Amino acid sequence: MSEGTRDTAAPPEPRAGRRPDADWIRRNGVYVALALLVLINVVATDNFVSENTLRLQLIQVTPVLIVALGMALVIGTEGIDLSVGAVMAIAAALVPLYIGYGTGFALGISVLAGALCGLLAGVLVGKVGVQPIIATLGIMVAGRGLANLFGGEIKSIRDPGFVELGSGTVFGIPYVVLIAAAVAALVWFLVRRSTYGRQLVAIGGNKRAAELAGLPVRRVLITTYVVCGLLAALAGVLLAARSQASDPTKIGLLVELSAITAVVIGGTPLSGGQVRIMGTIAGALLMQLITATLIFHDIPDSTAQIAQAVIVVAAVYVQLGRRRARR
Amino acid sequence: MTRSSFPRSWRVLASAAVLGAALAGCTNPGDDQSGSSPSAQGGGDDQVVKESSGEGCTLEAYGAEKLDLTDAVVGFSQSEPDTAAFRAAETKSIRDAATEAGVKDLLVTNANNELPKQIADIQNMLSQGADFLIVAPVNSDGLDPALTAAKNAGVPVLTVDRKVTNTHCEDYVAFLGSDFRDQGKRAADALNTVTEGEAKVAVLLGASGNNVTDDRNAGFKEQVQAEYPGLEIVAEQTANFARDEGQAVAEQLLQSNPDISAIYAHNDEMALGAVTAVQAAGLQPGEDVKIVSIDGTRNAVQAIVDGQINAVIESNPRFGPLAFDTAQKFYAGEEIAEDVIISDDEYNRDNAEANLGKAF
Amino acid sequence: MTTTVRREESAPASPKARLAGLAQRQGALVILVVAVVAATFSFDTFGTAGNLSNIALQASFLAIVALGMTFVIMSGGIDLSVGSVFALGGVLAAWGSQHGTWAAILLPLGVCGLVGLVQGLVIARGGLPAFIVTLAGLLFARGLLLLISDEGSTTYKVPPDSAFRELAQGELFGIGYPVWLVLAAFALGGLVLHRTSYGATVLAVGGQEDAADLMGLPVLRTKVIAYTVSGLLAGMGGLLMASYTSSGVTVLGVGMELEVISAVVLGGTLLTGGAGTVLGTLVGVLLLQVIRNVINQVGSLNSNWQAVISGTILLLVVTVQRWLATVQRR
Amino acid sequence: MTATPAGTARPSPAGTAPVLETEGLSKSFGPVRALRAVDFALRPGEIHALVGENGAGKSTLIKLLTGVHRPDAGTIRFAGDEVAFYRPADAQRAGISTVYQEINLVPLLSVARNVFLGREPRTRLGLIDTAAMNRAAAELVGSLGVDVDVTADLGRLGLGVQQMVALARAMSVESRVVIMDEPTSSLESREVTTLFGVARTLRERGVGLVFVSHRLDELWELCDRVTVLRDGSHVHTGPMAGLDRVSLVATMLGREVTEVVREGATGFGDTHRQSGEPVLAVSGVDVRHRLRDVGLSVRPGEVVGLGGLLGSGRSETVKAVYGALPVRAGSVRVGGRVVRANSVRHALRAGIALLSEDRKAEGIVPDLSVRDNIALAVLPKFSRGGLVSERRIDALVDTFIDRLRIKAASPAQKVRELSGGNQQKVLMARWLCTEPKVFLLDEPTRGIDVGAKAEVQALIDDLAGHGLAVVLISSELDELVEGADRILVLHDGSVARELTGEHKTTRELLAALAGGAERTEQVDE
Repeated sequence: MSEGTRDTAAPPEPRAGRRPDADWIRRNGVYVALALLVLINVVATDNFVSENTLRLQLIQVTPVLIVALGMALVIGTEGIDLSVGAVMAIAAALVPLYIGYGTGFALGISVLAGALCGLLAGVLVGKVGVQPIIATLGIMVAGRGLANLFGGEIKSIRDPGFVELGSGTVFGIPYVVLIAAAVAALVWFLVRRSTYGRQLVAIGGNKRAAELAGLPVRRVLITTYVVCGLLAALAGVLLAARSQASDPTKIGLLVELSAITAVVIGGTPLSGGQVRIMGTIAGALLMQLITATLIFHDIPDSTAQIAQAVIVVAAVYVQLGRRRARR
Repeated sequence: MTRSSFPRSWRVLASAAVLGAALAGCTNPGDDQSGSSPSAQGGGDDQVVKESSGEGCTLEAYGAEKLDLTDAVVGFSQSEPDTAAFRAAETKSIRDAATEAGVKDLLVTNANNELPKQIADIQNMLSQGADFLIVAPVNSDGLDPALTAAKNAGVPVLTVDRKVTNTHCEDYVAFLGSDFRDQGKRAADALNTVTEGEAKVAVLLGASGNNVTDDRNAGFKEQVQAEYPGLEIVAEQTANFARDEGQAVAEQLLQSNPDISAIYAHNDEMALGAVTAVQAAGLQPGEDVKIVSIDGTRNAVQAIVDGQINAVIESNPRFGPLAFDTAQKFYAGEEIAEDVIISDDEYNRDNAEANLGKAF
Repeated sequence: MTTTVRREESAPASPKARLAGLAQRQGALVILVVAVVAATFSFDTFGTAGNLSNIALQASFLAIVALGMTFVIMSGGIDLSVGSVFALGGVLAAWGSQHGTWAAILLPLGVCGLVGLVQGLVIARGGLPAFIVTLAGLLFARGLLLLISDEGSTTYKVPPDSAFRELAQGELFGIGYPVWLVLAAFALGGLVLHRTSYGATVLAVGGQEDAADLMGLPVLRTKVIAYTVSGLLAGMGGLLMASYTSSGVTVLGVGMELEVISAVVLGGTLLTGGAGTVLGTLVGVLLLQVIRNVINQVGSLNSNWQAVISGTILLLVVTVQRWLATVQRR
Repeated sequence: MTATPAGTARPSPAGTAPVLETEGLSKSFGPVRALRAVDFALRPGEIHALVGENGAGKSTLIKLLTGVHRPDAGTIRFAGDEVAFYRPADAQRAGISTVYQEINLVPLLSVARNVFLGREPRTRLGLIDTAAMNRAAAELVGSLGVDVDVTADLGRLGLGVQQMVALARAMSVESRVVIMDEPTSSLESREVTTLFGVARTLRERGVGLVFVSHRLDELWELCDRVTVLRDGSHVHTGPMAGLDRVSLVATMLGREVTEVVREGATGFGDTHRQSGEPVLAVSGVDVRHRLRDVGLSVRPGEVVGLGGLLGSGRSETVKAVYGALPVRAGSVRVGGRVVRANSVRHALRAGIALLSEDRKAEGIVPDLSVRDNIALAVLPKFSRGGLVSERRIDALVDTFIDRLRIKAASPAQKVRELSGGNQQKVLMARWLCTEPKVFLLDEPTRGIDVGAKAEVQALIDDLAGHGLAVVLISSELDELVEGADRILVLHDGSVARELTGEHKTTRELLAALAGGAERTEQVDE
């Protein structure tokens, strides 16, 4: 991968590619693809051009987007978090158990549980030194089981405050979208402006160097997984609020894969050291719009899955185009 | 990774586990907010046999030994997690009926929707000494090794809620359950009634590859094709039997096809999701968009009472009494028909309130 | 002058460190033995020949898939597609069995091998991350399966008189053919890994890909072969399952990839690649299967405990492995 | 063919046709032309030095010759036939072996496996003959004077041994060309001697060797001819004999000869004014298997050199002082106050900075900007309420880019795009930002070009001049003798000798290093 840097005496590697336009596409591929897909829909989908479509896609992308933002941070540290779906389920499973004490209390407990799962992952990765994919795989398997044990069968939740959280709006903008936007802004701020964000990308870029530079590597790693778990729990709660029900068996199933795909399509490399927030948002929107487009046109499940597979590979291929061409 | 950090990380683990247990153990004071738990439902509504068809099967023909159930170990292999209301009610019903029938020991396993696990579960129960098996199959096909093992062990198998494609009276005694195809047909009838014969219908499919999905879809389509030219199916999309997916898919469909006037969901969960979706689209569920589904969960029947769902075709999960009754008859030497089809009710605006207690 | 220029102190092989090293590599084996012994004493029905051969037979499908995954992981990659490919293999086998036993065997091997080959080419030649490519492969194989089975509504049956059924339902010395097949496959796998150039190259590529490239090793080919073998073996697992169940069940294999990865990791193969044994993978598979069996033996336990316990054991084993690795280094 | 200067030696007609020859070889990376129409010819049975500053194109040329990269234009001829190598395997199959500067072996595999990877001896069944492989490997490695258990994992062995294993691997193939890219950089002097012996043996067998080194002395000792590259172009080829050092350096740098003469061999000036009590006082430091009772003290303004053969514990000493290596016993004091052991952050806070030897693995964060790399270590200090003060960082970064003359397009340029020398300066800037009282420099000039080297050396002088206490590790004798005020020579994890005043000469240093080596053998036996 890094053949160009294998040698200290390597010639300076240029920022711009031999074909600048190709490089531009690489960096902005996700936006181009998103624009292209919107365009296709504008032409080919009935009733696509409407405020409602926009609102709907934004609402539906919310859970995946919030999870993907946390995932982007984890991937930035050269990690990965497979447990997010199970964490969503745990958070959603806890809501009906505590909603009797008040909406806020139930939400607090759920998010706290998510943070605890994140803490466990963070300690395993940051302190014990377990491979992120394995640590979070274990938590994913055990966590889904725990969610089912806590939650039992699917429960409808009719608490008015909770229902309002899921379907209420302010100035016509749904709360869930506002929350997602706030989370995105916060994560952007963390990455670009905060000390933590700087340390995070440095650790992802070269962990040993960051250690020797006196950065609190463990603390940053643990914080990152806690934030990711916390955001996953928030996503789980919002999804439960929107469907006014908590279904621990099915909530968040395979969301880890959608979130990782959104992050990677958005241009954040799995090798860490970079976090692209706008790209992640666009990546999540792209995945959402692909799903929506396939539904709009009543594409059968089989074709839909094959189409998704091809689109995902093509999107990542385009992004890596120049890196392959460097040889 | 210094040595001293190791126990410390364990303390964190331990405290997380304790907190988790505390969270789960806490009781909830405002329980009425959440859906009803199985225990609150009481015995509910026992199944009634609608028709018994196919060749009969006797103890002799099956080649099994006579057995007194009170001396027997009975195994029940559940197919899907008990987090689904249907499955919870079914398991509970079997457990209750087993107690009632006074069986010596009841083994219960849950295959978590995995066929290989169900095969293993059944084989494990056989090696644990099960004398009689009640199986809710994960899938109609593919249980062959488990059924063969039971046959070799001389253990009769009763399948409930889903029929297997194996040989009757050789691989299994009988099938107790609903006719999913018929449920689909009746859903079409109900939809026709509530829409007065004119509608653009969106179908929320169950999980792909599941034969309940296939039957409920095929029955519905056959009936629509044969009887109701006014019903036009404009979209069929899978929502995997899940409420949130039902909601998401219905939202998308309503957006791209605003003239959808009816939704047929393969189960109640997706229908409940569709209710929320219709509301979110600024329409009145049950009025602007008619909704019909299959199952008969308490939440869905309540939604009929609330005027949000128009009709639910029941799929009665309470197989316990019928199953043990059938077993007793079988061991008493009576002939058991291949298909013991139960009569499923229908919930609609006229009877939902009165029958709410029957729902599971 | 042949005096020693430098005596290198390789790691001091104190008995403690050696023990730690052994425990690190064989951690899963220790747990397996403990679990089996405990279960034998606790449950009368556990230690019976019938139950044990059931465990072996049930483990064999997972094991055959895990063998392919072991090679992929040792080469530094990952294959998330195996669950879908497993299901696809089963459906193809059942469909093919209607045209004869050879069709039932060759068709799934061919198609699944091809899926693996394409993934391998995209990963190795295209330089795309394995995680994403095989994730797409997961979707693709599942979509293909639905496509050939009318959205999953058609389940192909193996004809009752087909010899194909014998493949997984037959027995030799009271033990099912699949178990023998797995033993043979793992023996072959071990031989390939430890005694052929290809095996050495897999470890080299997984351990230090750049170096392997500069050493002139066929890095691309090695990776492509690993993914192809993984696809082939997943397809083989599927076809065995089709033979075992006499049908091409469309709903199989969901989440199987994670179980397989767990088994491989439990067996001591490093997820960073470069180290591992095929025997360890077999132990990992058996351990997962024994946990499942024991939970069934307990009976009254909610089946969700199986997930909780498997996940916890996975975390425990990797934690102890890490800890032992640091002890060893001191 | 645009830039071939007149008068450069084309393959001489002296009987032997070149075994490896390039013509008009060009390679660009994006807009940067790394190699411009380079002609190069290697004869069988010669050792051909390839020299040039960083960025001159040496590595690119080697990578083209070994199939790592493919040329944009030009041809490569091997044994008279035009060839195209698409990957390293192609070049190796043709008969070109390479020993790389950074060891490219597989640490988790055994020594024997590494030597024979891909060409293992087989049994009749086609399986690897492990016994034969181990035997052959032991013989081969043994012939290089290294005594190791060939079944041990390579990663557990020291860098020097690993380099010798790499050499053994190159020798195990009957190659017609052997390319050695900085093979001596992690070897100690005796191993260098062994390596030279091997190289001469290969030359006698008619193998053509390409030898790249930054250590100029080695060129005269070993090489027959030299090719100089500068800025991607070929500037000179000629015999080593008769070439004088100053003009070679001048050719490499493209500078006036007089300038080089004035600057001397190193960039160091005279001794430094040291004053007062030691700012750094280390005593009794003990690291398991590595260090025994190491003590040293440095006064403000003093440069203390740490000498020793590879594996003597030089790097370990500074790492232990910096808290980056678990210490079992001993104390580190800065300004009289004890620094908490085993904590990088406490060491940093106490005013210790460490410029690590391994720039790539332990220094730069390649994908971060020059600015962020410089500011890395001061992030905690410049943060308030979890936020970074961008203004203060910008100001600081600008100051250091200026002061250290870091050549970057802008502070926002990624560090991976800089040359080795500039990367090193970025790292020095990183540590200087922390306003250290003690600066530990581990091989600060390794692997960087002559120009940058002199600049770094001058900077060290300057820092000491400003009252910084410096510990300087170097394997270059000149650098230690000219740069340090005192030299501690380590052997086998403890301080063996101290050279001060008139004893601080190259000759005595060499004797001290060698003396230590003799002693070990006695200990061993």
